[in-house]
Amino acid sequence: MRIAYFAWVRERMGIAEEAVELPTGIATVGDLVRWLATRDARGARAFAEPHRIRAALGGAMVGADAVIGDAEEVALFPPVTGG
Amino acid sequence: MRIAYFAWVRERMGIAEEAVELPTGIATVGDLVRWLATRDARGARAFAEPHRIRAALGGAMVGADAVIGDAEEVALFPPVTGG
Amino acid sequence: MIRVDVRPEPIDVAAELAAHDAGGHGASASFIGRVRGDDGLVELFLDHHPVLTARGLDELATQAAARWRLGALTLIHRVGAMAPGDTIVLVLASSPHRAEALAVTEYLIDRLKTDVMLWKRETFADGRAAWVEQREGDHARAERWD
Amino acid sequence: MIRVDVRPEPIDVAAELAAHDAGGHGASASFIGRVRGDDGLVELFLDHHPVLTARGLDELATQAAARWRLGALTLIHRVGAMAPGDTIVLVLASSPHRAEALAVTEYLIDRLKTDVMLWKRETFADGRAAWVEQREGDHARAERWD
Repeated sequence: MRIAYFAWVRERMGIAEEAVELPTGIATVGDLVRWLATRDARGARAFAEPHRIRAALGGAMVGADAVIGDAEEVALFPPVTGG
Repeated sequence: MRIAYFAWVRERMGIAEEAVELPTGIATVGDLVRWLATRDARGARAFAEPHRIRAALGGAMVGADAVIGDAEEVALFPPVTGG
Repeated sequence: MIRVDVRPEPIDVAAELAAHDAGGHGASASFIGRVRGDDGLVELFLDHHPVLTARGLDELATQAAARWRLGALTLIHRVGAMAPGDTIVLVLASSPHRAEALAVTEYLIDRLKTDVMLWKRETFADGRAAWVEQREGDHARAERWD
Repeated sequence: MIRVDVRPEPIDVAAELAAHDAGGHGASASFIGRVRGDDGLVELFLDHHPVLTARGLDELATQAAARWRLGALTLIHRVGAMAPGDTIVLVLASSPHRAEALAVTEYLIDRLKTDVMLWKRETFADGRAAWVEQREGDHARAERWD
């Protein structure tokens, strides 16, 4: 699975995207965010405030309880700041 | 004094404007319209329905009771039909 | 920069836009009204009283400038004989913020329909020609602003 | 004709207007949003998710076309790095009648602010750079349409 980062989430992660193997027990987008926050220092920086994180699965906006399943991409980013 | 005609008032009068000497007793715009309606055939055609006539004195919209006084121009025309 | 014009010559929208934009503005809204060739219309003729049209447009521009923060305003109305597709009226309004630019454009186009002294004559392909009668709808829209 | 585009290249307003106008429409309204150089801003960077932006703009255009009688619609959003004065967004909406052209333009520009997935980063002359926080006002405006 691929995780894509945008805006300050990308800056704090230091990368635009990465391929990951989800550990056992990581089922939802919320699980993924909590896992990333504890994985390393940059994750701790990017995901310290989970309420400020939004997500898209396969190009559609989803909530923290969305099941990742066999999605090709999870996108993680801040609330949008408009056009 | 000069009378300027616009839109179908001008078409029915057959002229864009004319210089006139106001007869004694013609004091207001309403008087002028009633006088023009009886002056000749084209005036009768143009001013048969006085409620459909609007007027401007010296470049400002006025009502039928406006006194012509020493205005240089009285403009007579239908209600506007917009931009 | 406020620019107001009434004229029989065609309106060059791109040139007006370029001139209007020269200052650079946060938000620009525009409205372009064109002659519609409905029902076989071949000519639209707009008669006007030069003093009254000029005064009407100037007053509208002044009111808009008093009511909203305007970076620039362009208000051009064509008169005389026009063919389907010709631009009759162009409103360009710029402001630091989008809400003002949109509001002033809507205000001006509504007001133009009622406050500016113009008379329309329509000529059709079959030779019929008629002066347009006043429409109540225009007054209802304009009164929303009072 | 509906044209929707998201791209890092500059927006040529005059060229887009000419292409949009090719059909000839009774009424055209537009909105141009530009980068403002307030407070010493030297660069505005718009980050975006290509799939989400394309989908967002397409959905907006589809909603507008379902809601109003549209002769043509042009909806172009720039992304990436921009300088003060650059055009960020262009909305051109045409309809046989003026009320529709104005309403759809206002609808789209309000919606663009909230429905299209974009993130803004501002860089200032003194070197400060910051991602813009979400503004409540945009949501209030967009909700008027629900």
